[in-house]
Amino acid sequence: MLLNQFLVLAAVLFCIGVYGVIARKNGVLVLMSVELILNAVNINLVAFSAMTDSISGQVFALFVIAVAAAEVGVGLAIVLAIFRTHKTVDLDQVDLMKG
Amino acid sequence: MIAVLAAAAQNADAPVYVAQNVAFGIIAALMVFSAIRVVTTANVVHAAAYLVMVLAGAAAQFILLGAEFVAITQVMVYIGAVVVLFLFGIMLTKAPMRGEEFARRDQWLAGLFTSVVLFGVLIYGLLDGFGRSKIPQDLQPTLTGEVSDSIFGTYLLAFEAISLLLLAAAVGAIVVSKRD
Amino acid sequence: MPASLLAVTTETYSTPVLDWHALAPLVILMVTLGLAIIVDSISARRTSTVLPNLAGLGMLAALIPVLTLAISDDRSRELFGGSFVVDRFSLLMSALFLVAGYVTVLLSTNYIAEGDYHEGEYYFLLVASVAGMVFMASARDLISIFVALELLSIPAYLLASWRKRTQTGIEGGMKYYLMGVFASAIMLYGMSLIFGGTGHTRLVDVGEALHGSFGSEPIAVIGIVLTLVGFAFKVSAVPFHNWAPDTYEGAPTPITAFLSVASKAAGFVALIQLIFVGFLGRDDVVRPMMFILAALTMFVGNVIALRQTNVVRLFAYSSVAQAGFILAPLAVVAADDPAVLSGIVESMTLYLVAYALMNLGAFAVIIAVSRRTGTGEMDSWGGLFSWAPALAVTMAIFLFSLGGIPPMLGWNAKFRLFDAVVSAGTASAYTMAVIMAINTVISMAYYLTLVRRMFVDDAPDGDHTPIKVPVPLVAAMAITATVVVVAGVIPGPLSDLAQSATLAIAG
Amino acid sequence: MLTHAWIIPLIPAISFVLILAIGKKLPRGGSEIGIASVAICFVLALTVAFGWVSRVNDGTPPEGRQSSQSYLITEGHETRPVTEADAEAENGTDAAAHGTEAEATSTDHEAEATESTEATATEDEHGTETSAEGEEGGEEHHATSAVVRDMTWFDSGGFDIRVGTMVDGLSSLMLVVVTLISLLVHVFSTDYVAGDRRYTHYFAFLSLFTASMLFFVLSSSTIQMIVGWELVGLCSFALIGHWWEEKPNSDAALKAFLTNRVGDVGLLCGMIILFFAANGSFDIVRITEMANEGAIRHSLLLIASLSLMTAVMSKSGQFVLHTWLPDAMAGPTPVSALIHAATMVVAGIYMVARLYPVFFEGLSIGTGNINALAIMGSVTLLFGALLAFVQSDIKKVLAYSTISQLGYMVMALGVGAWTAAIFHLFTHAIFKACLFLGSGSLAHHIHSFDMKKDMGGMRKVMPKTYATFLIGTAALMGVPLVTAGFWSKDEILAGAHMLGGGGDGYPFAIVMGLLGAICTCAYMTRAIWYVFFGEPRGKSAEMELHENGPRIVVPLMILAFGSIVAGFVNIPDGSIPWPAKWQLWFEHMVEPTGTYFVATNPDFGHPSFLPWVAVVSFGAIVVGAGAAYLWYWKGLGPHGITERNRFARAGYVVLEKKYGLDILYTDWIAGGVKGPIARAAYWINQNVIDGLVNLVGRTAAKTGQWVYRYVDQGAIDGAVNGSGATASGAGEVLRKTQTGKVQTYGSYLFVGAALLAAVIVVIAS
Repeated sequence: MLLNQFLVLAAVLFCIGVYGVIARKNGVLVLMSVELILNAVNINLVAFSAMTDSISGQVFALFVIAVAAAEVGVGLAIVLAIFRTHKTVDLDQVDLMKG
Repeated sequence: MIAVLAAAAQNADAPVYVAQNVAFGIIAALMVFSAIRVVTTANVVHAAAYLVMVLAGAAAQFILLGAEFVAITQVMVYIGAVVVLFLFGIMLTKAPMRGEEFARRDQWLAGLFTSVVLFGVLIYGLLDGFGRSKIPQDLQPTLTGEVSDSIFGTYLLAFEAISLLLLAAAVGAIVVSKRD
Repeated sequence: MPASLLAVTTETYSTPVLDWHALAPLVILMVTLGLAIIVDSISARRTSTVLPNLAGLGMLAALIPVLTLAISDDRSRELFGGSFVVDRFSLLMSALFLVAGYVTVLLSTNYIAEGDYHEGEYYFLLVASVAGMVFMASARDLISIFVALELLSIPAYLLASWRKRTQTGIEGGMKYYLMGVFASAIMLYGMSLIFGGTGHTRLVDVGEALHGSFGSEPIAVIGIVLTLVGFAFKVSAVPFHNWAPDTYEGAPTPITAFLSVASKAAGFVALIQLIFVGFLGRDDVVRPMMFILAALTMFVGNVIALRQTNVVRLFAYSSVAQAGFILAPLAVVAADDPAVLSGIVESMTLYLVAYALMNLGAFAVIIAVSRRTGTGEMDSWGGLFSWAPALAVTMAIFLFSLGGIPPMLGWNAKFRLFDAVVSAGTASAYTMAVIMAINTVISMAYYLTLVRRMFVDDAPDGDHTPIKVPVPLVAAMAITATVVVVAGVIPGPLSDLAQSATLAIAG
Repeated sequence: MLTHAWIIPLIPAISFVLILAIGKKLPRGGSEIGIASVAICFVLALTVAFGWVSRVNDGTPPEGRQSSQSYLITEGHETRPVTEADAEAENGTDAAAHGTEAEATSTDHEAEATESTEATATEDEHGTETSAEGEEGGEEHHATSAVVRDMTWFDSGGFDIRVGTMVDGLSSLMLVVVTLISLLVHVFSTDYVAGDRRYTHYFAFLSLFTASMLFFVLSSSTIQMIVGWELVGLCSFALIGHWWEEKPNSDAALKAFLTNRVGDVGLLCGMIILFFAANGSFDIVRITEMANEGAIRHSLLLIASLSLMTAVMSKSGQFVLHTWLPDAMAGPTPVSALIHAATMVVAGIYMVARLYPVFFEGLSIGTGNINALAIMGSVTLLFGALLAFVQSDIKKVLAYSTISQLGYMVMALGVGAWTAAIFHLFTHAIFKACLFLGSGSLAHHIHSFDMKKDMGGMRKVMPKTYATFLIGTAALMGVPLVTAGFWSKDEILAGAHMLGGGGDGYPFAIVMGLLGAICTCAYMTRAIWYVFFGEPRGKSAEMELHENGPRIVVPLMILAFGSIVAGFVNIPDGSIPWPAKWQLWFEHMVEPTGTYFVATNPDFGHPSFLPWVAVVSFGAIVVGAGAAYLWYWKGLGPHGITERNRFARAGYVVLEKKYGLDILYTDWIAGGVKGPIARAAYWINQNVIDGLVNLVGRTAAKTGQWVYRYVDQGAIDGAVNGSGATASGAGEVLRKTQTGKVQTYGSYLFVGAALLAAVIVVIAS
């Protein structure tokens, strides 16, 4: 197997995720898109780990997974609080402060 | 997606890996398709379901790469916990299940532009840097003990920090999301 | 196949040797965290004094091992094979984070107690974030840096969202969180590329590997740039700054101070470690990148700051601009010139310390003033001198220091930045010095505008009754103002500290 | 004593702390500490001065680091022939000191000298050059270099920033002047502000001011000068606003402070330029020597001196930035005498004199016929004098007179007459302090300075004040031969006529100087008329007035005495019979002869006594004073012309409106900002800060607005959106461009990262 097939897959996922975080209205969906990006990173890390025969990549990926779980928890809490105060999860409508 | 297939096709002359390559190709195609649906579908619950597909596909790729422990963790943490969190989030924010007006922002073209630029830069770099690198032929599944040795050896402190991090995140998330 | 399996399993696990002295600051912070949770849950009524005192004392207690480490003979202690290093640089920075954390506690005491916020969790998260920063100061490994970054950031996201009942409060937190997550995603991708190319996560190994064939690939450049972008976000460099004004405005003001000082300093610490330990082999990448970032950051921050009418937003843009100043020396990094390198680290370290003190002090005054005015609009600062002369004079000291007017500490620090830049002696270094000079003058304009408001304008409502400033705020102002003035007049000791820190990382 | 001069500023600094700490508990509210400390300082200053005089006389450098290391050129000092010292050469007094001072480097290294000079690097050569052979009489003459004693302030990262004291003729002179005036002002104040509610606070700040000023004049490095400069500004701010309860007073204090800040920016810029120009040194000796040796590019020196001139403009009240000085008269009168007439305002002059080689080379003073410094001084001296005409407040008259006299000093420096400038600084400090304290004495009981409304006929009730005021006025006018002002002003005018390139001097400067002299005489005559002659008016008529007590009168007498005798320390040869030994004694003692001064520059010269200048300036007195006399005493002349003649009225209005500067500031620039804010506040608002914002900021703000609106908010968003949005159209996209959206920020972040990566990939490979 070529290393690049994994890397390109990861790059594609990464860019889809980037599109998602910019283009989606719903805060929850933005968070899901972030997960796509983080998964792309993980694929990179594990592929490199296999490639260089270094265990650190897999450990790195595990840490990323753990942190991602924490981030999602925090993110959903914030989106929930947004929903309470703004009655919407459309991030475009959360723009009181500007300039 | 085409780029992925092209990359896979480049390697078609290596007969030994036909099985893996076919598996990779199918899973990759599935993942890319699901990922696109995650960011385009109007139905939030569908998006979560597609996300599960992507996550599961990633787990499968990890197995292809011999990282079984990571794959299992991926399934447990992501599909088991994170997606459930997402579903709770969807439920609590009472998102409409259907409705085109919720699909994308007016500025979605900015997103497209951004991701295309980023993709161009990344692909150029990747093809240039790792163009002919191959995964070692005698790739073995990594032993879980080895992973744990590393975590509890070199990365012990980071591991402890992660535990603190999860505690802080949980405490804080409860306070912020609590209705009071 | 069995052979290779065997080969893997024969690597026996050996317990890592722990140097408890080196870990003591972190351990003390962890113990403080545990105590905070226990105290918070057993105390029936929410006492307003126990928790802040506990958090403050915990940070001061953590300073003790920092000091004992500083005077011990070991100039550098390496744990986990060099991925956790306690040297003078990390000690100085740890001390900075702990002091900044302590001052933040002082700033928060009355603000949080009077504002109907959750107190126990607030201090818990504050200490957790400081623990992440202290960890960051010693982390010399991609994974450790990543984990430390998240440990300091995630509590900070939550703290920034602490005014969750108000629309602006939660909006600020959301923007900080999302931008932070985006930035860390970019950074992770960059780190994965660097790991992939070098096969190492330890910065020293990365540095060596970058000298090899991988170092010359474009993908290495992309990896370095993306990794550094993650921290450029943290220090609010343009174009990754947009979160800062909104978040600063929305967050509780003590947290704004904390973000603009400690969190930013942590970003710079990570930048310094990454660049000087890891990426020095590609200084040709770091130089143009930092040049672009620093120049953009100074100009955009200063120019937009001129148009602000809200004091907190003014300080947000001011802190963006200040970040540009601190970035400027990195634009002249030259791997083959040790004198320039040490000058860069020294001036950045010194400026970070100076900036932390002046900005925290300024925010202490802002909090004290807004306790009465209840708003951050600059009009409400009119005539401050007539009803709170001490506050006005203190604020003027900080503003002068930020603007770089002698004999305040900020002047000396800014001067060292100039010198570090100029000493590189290249054409781009001179260009950067000119850019810095122009921006110093621009920044003077809005600092002096605020001074004018305080001293010349009339109080908007004609109300000249004096105000009462709580003791913790007075303490915070006294500490910072004293150091700003005294260290401005006698800059020797601080410079020496910064110099010894330099030797550790650049020398 | 010369190496221990650091004690002198220390004493009032300690006194400041002591007064603040225990002053309130003392029977005299802390004033005794202040007086005692300043008295000690005065004695010490005299000791320093005597030490310096004996050093010049015997040429054996007693102690300390010598200041004559050649930085670039270390060998090959050719002894220059005596070309320019024409006047002195014949006289045989001290030609060699100026002409052929030549670095006869008999460097007998008394290496270690003092403990403080920790021999760092190249400096500290302890070279003590002495004795260049004079030409006449085999008499030995010496290039007496300054006694510099310094220590490392901080030293890290290759920086060695040093602080210390630099004692030479100039700084010794300033020590004496500052401590003398300060002592007299202290004594005067014990009566003048007796019973004030902030009596102790007042003396504490007087002490702090004295300490700062002494610190400033003793500076051995430019950084120290900056600090001293700021400190005296701070004290000035605190003392102008001494009665801050009254709004105009605190406004005036702020105006002074903020106007000075504008100049401080110039000072900082100039000093930083010099720092880098001198290869990273703040050392005054080093900077000046390098400037002298041509080791600094001329363009750098030019920029530096222009920057520093901004500082002079604000601190020493030169035209355009002078407006704070008259307003500063809101402070207590002794403060005006000490700070705003005799000492602090000459800080700018002192700074120029101290760094003279920088200006001399930078502005080509020696070879040109016109330069910025001379123009600034000339314009200021005339305009200030004209403004003094229309004031009815006697302190404002004196304030504008101070501006005018400062203009003379700046002009003198501008034309190259260094000694004349410093001499005038010296005499002016004495007679202007006399005048200010006299005005304080006048107003002590009536509490009014308005000479048209509240004074008149005061010569009868206050004979001693009258006499001393008259003597001070005579000195200010420059009454020939007997007053100090004559000798110093005459020397300036002679310098303006003689010095400079091409032999025709500075024609513009001398014309302005003579016109200024006429005006000076006229406005002072006018003031005398209003105050002392005629019938008592207003408050002075209502109240029973009597002469003030000895604590007020004695300082006046001392200063009046000084106003006469001070001139005789620098009697030029060829003027009046005077012992040769004492001719030009001041010049001999005060003017530096070391390598850090321009004395060896062939373009640097000294004016000789010109009888016709003396005659013309006497004529100016006669014309000015006579016209005023005729006008006021005899009632001659077209009185009421301002009512009848359009041009005369216009002229008067222009003056009364202070050339419309304030109108410009308040009405035109402010554009109709009216209201209860005091005029000073207007000015600060509209001019200083906004001026700054206007100059550097307004353009930047405009750019900012533009960048903000069109680039930050418009173009990027628009470009990002518009790149694909052909369908909806660019206008539609721009209309929808909004802010505060986190995902827009996100797109900046990702695009920024991608483009940055792309750009760097291109740059770095």
